Amino acid sequence: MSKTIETVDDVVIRFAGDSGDGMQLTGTQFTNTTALVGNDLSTLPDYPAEIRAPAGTLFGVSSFQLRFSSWDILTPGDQPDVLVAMNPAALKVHLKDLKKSGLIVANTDSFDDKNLALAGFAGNPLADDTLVDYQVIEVPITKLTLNALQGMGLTQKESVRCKNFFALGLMYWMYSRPMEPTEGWIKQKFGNEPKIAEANDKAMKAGYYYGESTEVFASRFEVKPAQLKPGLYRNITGNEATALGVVAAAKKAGIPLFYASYPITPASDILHNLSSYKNYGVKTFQAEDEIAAAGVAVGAAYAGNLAVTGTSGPGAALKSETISLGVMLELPIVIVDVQRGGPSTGLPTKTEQSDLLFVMYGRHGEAPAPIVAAATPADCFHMAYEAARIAVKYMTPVYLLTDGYLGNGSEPWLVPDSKELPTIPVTFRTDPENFHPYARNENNVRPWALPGTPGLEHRIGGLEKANITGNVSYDPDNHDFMVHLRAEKVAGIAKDIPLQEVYGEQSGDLLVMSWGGTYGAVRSTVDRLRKKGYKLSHAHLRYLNPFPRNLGEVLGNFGTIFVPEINLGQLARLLRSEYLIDVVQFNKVRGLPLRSTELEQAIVKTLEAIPANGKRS
Amino acid sequence: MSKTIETVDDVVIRFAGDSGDGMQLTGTQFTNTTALVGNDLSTLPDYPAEIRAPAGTLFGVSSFQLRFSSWDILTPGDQPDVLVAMNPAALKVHLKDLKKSGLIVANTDSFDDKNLALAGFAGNPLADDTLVDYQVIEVPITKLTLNALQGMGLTQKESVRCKNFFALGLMYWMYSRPMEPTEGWIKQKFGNEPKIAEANDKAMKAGYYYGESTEVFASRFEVKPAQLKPGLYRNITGNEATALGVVAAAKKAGIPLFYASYPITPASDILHNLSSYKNYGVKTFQAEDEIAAAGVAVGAAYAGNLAVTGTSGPGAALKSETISLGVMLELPIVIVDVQRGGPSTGLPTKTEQSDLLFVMYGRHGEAPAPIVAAATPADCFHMAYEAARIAVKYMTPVYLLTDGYLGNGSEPWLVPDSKELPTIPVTFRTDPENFHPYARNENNVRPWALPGTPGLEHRIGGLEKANITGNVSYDPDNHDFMVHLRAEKVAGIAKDIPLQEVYGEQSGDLLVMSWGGTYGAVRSTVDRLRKKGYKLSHAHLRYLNPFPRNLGEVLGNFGTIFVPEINLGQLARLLRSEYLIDVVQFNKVRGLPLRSTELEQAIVKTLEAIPANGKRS
Amino acid sequence: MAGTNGNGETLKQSPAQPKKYTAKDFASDQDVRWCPGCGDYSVLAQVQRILPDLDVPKEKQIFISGIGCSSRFPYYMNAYGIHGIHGRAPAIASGVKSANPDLTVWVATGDGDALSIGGNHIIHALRRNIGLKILMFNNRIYGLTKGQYSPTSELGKKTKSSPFGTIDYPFNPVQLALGSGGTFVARSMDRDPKHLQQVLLRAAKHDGTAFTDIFQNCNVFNDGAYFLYTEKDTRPDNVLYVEHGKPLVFGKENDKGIKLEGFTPKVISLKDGKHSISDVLVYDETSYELAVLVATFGDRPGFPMPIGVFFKADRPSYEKMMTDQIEAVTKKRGAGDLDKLLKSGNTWTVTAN
Amino acid sequence: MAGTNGNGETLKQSPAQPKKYTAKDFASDQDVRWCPGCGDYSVLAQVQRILPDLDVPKEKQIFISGIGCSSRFPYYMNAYGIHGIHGRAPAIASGVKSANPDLTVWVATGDGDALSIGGNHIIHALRRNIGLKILMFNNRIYGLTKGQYSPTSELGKKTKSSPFGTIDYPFNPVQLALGSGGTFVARSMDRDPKHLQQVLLRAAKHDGTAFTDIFQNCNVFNDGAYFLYTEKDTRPDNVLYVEHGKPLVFGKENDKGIKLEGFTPKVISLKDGKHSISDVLVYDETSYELAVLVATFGDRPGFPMPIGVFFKADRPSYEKMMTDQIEAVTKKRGAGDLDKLLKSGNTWTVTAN
Ligand SMILES: Cc1ncc(C[n+]2csc(CCOP(=O)(O)OP(=O)(O)O)c2C)c(N)n1
Ligand SMILES: Cc1ncc(C[n+]2csc(CCOP(=O)(O)OP(=O)(O)O)c2C)c(N)n1
Ligand code: SF4
Ligand code: SF4
Ligand SMILES: [Mg+2]
Ligand SMILES: [Mg+2]
Repeated sequence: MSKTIETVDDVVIRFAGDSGDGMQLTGTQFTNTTALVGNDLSTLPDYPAEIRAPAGTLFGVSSFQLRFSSWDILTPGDQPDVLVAMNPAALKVHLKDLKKSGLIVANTDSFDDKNLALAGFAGNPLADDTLVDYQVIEVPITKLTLNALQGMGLTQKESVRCKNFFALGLMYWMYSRPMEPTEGWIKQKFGNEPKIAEANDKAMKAGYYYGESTEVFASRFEVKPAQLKPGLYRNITGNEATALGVVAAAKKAGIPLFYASYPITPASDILHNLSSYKNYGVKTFQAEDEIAAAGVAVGAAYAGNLAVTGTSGPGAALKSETISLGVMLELPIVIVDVQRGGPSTGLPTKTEQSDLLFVMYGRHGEAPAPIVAAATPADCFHMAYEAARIAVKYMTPVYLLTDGYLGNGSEPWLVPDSKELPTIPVTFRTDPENFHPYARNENNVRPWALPGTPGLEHRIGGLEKANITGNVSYDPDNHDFMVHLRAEKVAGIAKDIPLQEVYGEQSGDLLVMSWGGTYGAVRSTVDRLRKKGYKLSHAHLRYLNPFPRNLGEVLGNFGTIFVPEINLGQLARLLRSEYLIDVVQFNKVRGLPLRSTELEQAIVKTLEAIPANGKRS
Repeated sequence: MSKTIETVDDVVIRFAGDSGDGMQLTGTQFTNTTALVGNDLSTLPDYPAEIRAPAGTLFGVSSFQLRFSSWDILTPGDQPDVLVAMNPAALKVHLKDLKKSGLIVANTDSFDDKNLALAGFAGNPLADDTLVDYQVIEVPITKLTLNALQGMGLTQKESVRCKNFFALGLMYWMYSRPMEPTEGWIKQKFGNEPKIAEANDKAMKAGYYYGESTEVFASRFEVKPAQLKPGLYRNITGNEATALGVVAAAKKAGIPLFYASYPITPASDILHNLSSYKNYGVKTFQAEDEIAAAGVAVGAAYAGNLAVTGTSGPGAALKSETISLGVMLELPIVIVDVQRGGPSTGLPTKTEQSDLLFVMYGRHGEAPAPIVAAATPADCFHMAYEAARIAVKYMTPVYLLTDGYLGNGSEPWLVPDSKELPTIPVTFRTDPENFHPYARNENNVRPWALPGTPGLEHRIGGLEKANITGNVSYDPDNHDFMVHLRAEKVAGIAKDIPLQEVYGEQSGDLLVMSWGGTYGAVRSTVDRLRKKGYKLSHAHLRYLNPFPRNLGEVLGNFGTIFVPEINLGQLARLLRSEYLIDVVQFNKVRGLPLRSTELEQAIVKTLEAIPANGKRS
Repeated sequence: MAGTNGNGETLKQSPAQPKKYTAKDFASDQDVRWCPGCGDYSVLAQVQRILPDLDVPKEKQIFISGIGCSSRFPYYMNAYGIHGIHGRAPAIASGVKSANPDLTVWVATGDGDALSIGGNHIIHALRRNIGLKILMFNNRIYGLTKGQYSPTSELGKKTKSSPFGTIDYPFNPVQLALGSGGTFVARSMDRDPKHLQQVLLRAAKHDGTAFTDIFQNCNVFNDGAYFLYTEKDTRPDNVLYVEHGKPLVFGKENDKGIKLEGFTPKVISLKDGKHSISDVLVYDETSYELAVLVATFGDRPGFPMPIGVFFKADRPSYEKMMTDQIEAVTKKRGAGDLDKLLKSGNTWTVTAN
Repeated sequence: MAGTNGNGETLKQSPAQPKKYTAKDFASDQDVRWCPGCGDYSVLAQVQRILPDLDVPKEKQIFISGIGCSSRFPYYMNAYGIHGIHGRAPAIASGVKSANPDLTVWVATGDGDALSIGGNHIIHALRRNIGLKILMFNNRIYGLTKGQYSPTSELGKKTKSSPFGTIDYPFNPVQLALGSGGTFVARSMDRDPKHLQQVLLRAAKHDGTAFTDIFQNCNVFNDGAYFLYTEKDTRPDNVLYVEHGKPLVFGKENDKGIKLEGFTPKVISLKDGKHSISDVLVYDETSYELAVLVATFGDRPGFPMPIGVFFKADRPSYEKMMTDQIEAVTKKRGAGDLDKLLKSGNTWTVTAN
């Protein structure tokens, strides 16, 4: 039985179920297949801080959202078109996000009294009028899966576990995706357990054919490939991209990569990725804590490696004292902070932008450090590369800010050829003649002199030092000089970073100014508003310290500056103190990416408040 | 032979010698006696980071500066009138500070070839024309001391050690101070070693009578008592005052004081003082590190004590993650940061104001905490008390900023009667009825409910929590709500702190705006300029977060704001971002108090640049 | 030492006990959020079962933890609690205990929380002998962060962060605790509820720091790590129950024993006719050296895994010495008077003129 | 093992040695800033004396320290060095050593730096067996911060921060190092230069972490803490020199020995006619249990303070396993190619259309 195929442009689908239901895996498979089909895409995994909370509970719900499209997209979408709900709790948690008249695919087998009670439903929403505004498709997924696998000699538990593949197959059919990529993956993944492999494969196909052969679905859809720039693409998460970025930087610099870290959500994947690149000469060191990881990085940097230490907020706080030492020693270290919800343990699996002021000011004494921030998952590659380039060129610790959304989210990445990447020249000092550890080049940068080099024996340390010689100095005027020198060195990097670009008109009434992981939400909102005829421009910052040298000028070209952030206004504060301009803040600290609709409303409100002369009072 | 006695108003005297020469002790004795005589005074001890560097070296020089006066003074003075130089190194290091035509009392016995070489003198400055601009008085202090102690059966080494008492006696004579207080102190201090007591006493008297009986000194001086407000005075250092401040707060609050700390210069004296107050019910806990100290404080706070943890910059950095927990738990903790030269180990025995932005922003996530700062050594008492009051009233960690200069420096303090101190009401929750750990009062403050209270069993933690119940909550909107709530709670403290006062006219062309330990230098400079006829006012901030609620208004009343700081402009940044006003910065980061003369010049320059209309362009 | 039947029904009533608690009284109203099948459930249950046996009212029990799956423990106890930050539970707990020695202070921590990031606080708590009951849930893995190796993971173990195997030697937590000066050092297992209850009761009653290494199964990231020791069929031959005053015998039919030849321990058969029970070493938990020796068995090929209370010494606790010192000084100097303190030191009076 | 005469004149020339160094070659141009009479001077001198005996060129020696008087050490060595931050030297040193295993990496640290704030890094370095030579200057006090108690200060000690005496039990650093899994654990004294040189040489040559507890006199804040052990007249009767393969005898005339009765050590007289040298325990530095036992002597009334190499085990070092693993993986997978890596994973090609 073949159905009509509707062509659509843009779909947001969300898989939701228990932590144990394999929703992350289902989402990832759908993503990979979708990438191969050539759609542009963006993902948003969301999982609880508990590993696997008791089945059926609200806090145990895990979800994976995926948006794919035949044109360029920038965000995983605010409101899903389709919600696959593996149990009542999943429906309960996610229903409020679903588009009005959106599609719900519900696993009816799980809507029993116990699960309904756990989810806090008074009655059965499939039976009452809770879902009148939506299209509901009821599928007894568990039963159908069991049926499909009957006679394979699997336990009931093993069979039930395959139900996510049934759901995956159903969605593959619905959106006209091929099953081959997942078939291949199953074979490889479950190579040692052929029975499980076969069962998953069967379940997927059962789902696919269920869609094809039953009357439940009115139609199926097709999303044509996106018009992406030609080239080799790879679907990549921000954490993968960060890992690749520092590997690439080390290779281009011709020095080994040394990654010292202590596991922490949502940064651990960087460690996992890098620890598998041993044959790239990558050393990974799982330290006893974040302080040790930072200390190990200091040591590795002194010994001539590209030293990187990654973490999230609580770990970044612990590294603070040691990074202050790094500033004093003037050694290159990249500190990655994959921001998450704070303060304290906060919302460890959620995203946030609340460490900007911390990385800017969170060291005792006058301890300046450059800061860069990635805009999208794939941009993590480029900004990690930049962080490394700046660190070794200027002999300084550099912070790279990403966040939970960027780290776990993914998008297609046009893979660069290593030859296209900027060079990172590194020269270790070897000549003992006239060697001084704190002599300076034209950028105020001291030489990198490695232990093991004959004739360069020298000592560095955390006490204030005389310029040039590096000897301990308690001289008041020298200290004043050095404090200023270190600040100027970092400020001077401004001449070595790109000018700030503005999207849209270069001057006007309103500039939306964002940074970090909100790029997608902000750019697409600005775009939408521009298409609707509103006049506004967008500037997205990737260099936070120092700011691009034309930033003051850029800001001066607009009557009103609108700054959306997932914090209480941290960039806003920096802009205010740096440029003495007022800004309109938009702050939603919900542990989630900004919602385009809210953002759009706030921008429109701001636009409407702008008087005719273009200047706010 | 009696000499004429000249009356003078204001004297700055600096004792300088080897770390082993007992200069700190000499200075302290002179200070105590001077206090008893009724002069106003201010002190500035300065010692090397090494415990006792080899004798005669430049880096081993230790000094103690003391200013005393018959009127109110605010600083230990920029330039000494008298320099007592126990050896060539002391002369070398301190000569550049001495007032032109100032007096040098030099211990000629130490000006031998070895010491001259160690000090880096080409010739003997007492013999050549190095000191033509000064009055030099040569005294063979060592020899005279040895002579005085002959026949007492002391070893040569023991006798030589008494030479600082000879110098002290000489200065007592010169400034007409009584010897009795020191006599008494010697008896008490060396009670177990009567021979040493006698020797020190003899040496002091020998010095005194040497002044009286020889012709070396043309005249002696007298400094009449200052016109201080009547009452009981005590000479007190900032660290002593901080210790007393928290003891007083705990007593007035009716709860025990718990001080958890890890030793660090220049904060250790707070621990030393408090550990001797055991009979005041004070518990002190020397933790294994600063992180542990902060954790112990969190625990003690939960258990209902007034929890205080003191440290300096590097330790404050280490506490950061734990204080973020304190913010989340909403527990009262006072964190004292006795600031020193940074970054990293920096200049550990020197003063600085460079942790302001750190305590403001140095925690991951949105983790607001109130900040107060002491203005003078004695003010440490009052601001420590304030910090404690705010902490328990608002259930929040509070930072108290002091610095190395305040901590070690001293001044006379009009001791308050405990009855005059503001009340600190503390009510522990005991009623189980309707108890919720995160319920709020009118100030958004949650109840303090102690373990051990029947019926209030509850759990708190670092994960985000639902308001009122305190249960873990991952709800996005609750997080947004709580982040805002915590910020508002701290901002709301503004209504509970004094309005900002302005010294001088309440509006005008120039306001000098300072904070922390620069108070004395700034106020006396402003005073001097006002006496010279310049028009300017002064506002000194003791509340840094939140700012006094009238601060914006105060700033608006002046055309130009001049902000002197011992950092690169940290208060300046806060003012700029908060009030969007430009300020003129004056930043000298020399590890030392600001110099009035430099400051005066900079202010005058700023005043002169103000155009007739009073507004800088 | 009477246990409970799991429902608290056969509670030994202690006269001073203010209320007759049952295990359920110690369960909080929060849903337990561990993975189904996790060993943490058993530890929770055993703690809740032994608490009624202590003469301590509910409001004087406090549970303090760090971060990790196991560190969720306090939420599930109807008592006071702090879910702290990673590694810092012993520090927070030390603050609570020294501020109020009257409380029974428990620390719930994981192998990563206690021995990796929290290592310093653990060894210092042990050194100070401060009254904390430290329960270390040792699953030899980082559970909450989804499967990296911990400081107790076996050398060569493949995990998320060691895809080619670890190169870190593990700690032996018992040796570390002994080396730190611990006065109560024990080990038990999630899957031996009765033994765990006994050890927990002794830990609770110890005056000073009590450290218990609890083998705990993480069925998601390190399933079966201890099955050799915990499962019925393999346990008897692979586990040695160490008990004070009892000979060190083990085996399905108590047919094996430990003999000491000079300094060298030997596993002997009690059935080979060559040895008898009188050759077997009788355990003495007051001997530090014996504790260290027996604790090496787990790392010795051919030896059973030792379980039980390895060492117990009686030394004044930190909080006792703190209280005593305050009392002694107060007795000597008199209770402090604030005004006297403020007006002490180098004072003088200025009179109006 | 030939030492030097202090001027390096009787240097044993090692064939592979690139240059014939003298002790002076290792002195930097910086003025030494310790208090006159401080025990640190001797440690510095002994290190400078033994370095010429190693086959290591000067540029491959690196000294890394934390903060404290003793941590000024690197400044005085003509070698590479980092004066780090308080407690973190082992972490920094671990970074240096694993980045470049070819370097000889020394850690100079104090009892506070190593065991208080740095405790976690010390125990983890020992556990990992990473090639650091840790010299712990143990003066049982905080020198640089002017006299607070340290984790090795005796119980009850009055210091600046404990005016009524401490209530903290001290660590026994040797037990802690053994409990952490250390593979080389030793003790020596500032005032026994020859012994110190011998121990330092052995530490330098050990493959893995070498921990040496060095009794050091702080003549300003804790003068004479070790005089019982270091001074000529009292040393023989109060110090036991522990040496592999040698009987444990001591006393002015080697007239006392240690005998083991079962598990219990006894001090015996070799002159009372009842005992002879054959009763005396012969030391075996490869025995962990023996090391633990002997290391308790310092805390046992009536027993001499043990000095020497307590324990030495040969296990692959962390850096060796790290290098080996990289080599093995590279051999198996081939040396990594950046472009291949970038283009790996889930890729697809978009063609112009
Ligand atoms: C400062 C800091 N670093 C890292 C983390 C991330 N983290 C949370 S729990 C954990 C380890 C958990 O392992 P374990 O203590 O063994 O507990 P388990 O989950 O196995 O019970 C880590 C690394 C954190 N929360 N805070
Ligand atoms: C983070 C931090 N905390 C505290 C200090 C202060 N501090 C410097 S050295 C030291 C202890 C010194 O004792 P030890 O390590 O025994 O060395 P010693 O001076 O006795 O050789 C302390 C507490 C510091 N520099 N940094
Ligand atoms: S991940 Fe492991 S330790 Fe954590 S709750 Fe699940 S089974 Fe237990
Ligand atoms: S204070 Fe003590 S340890 Fe420090 S240099 Fe002086 S004598 Fe040595
Ligand atoms: Mg674990
Ligand atoms: Mg020390």
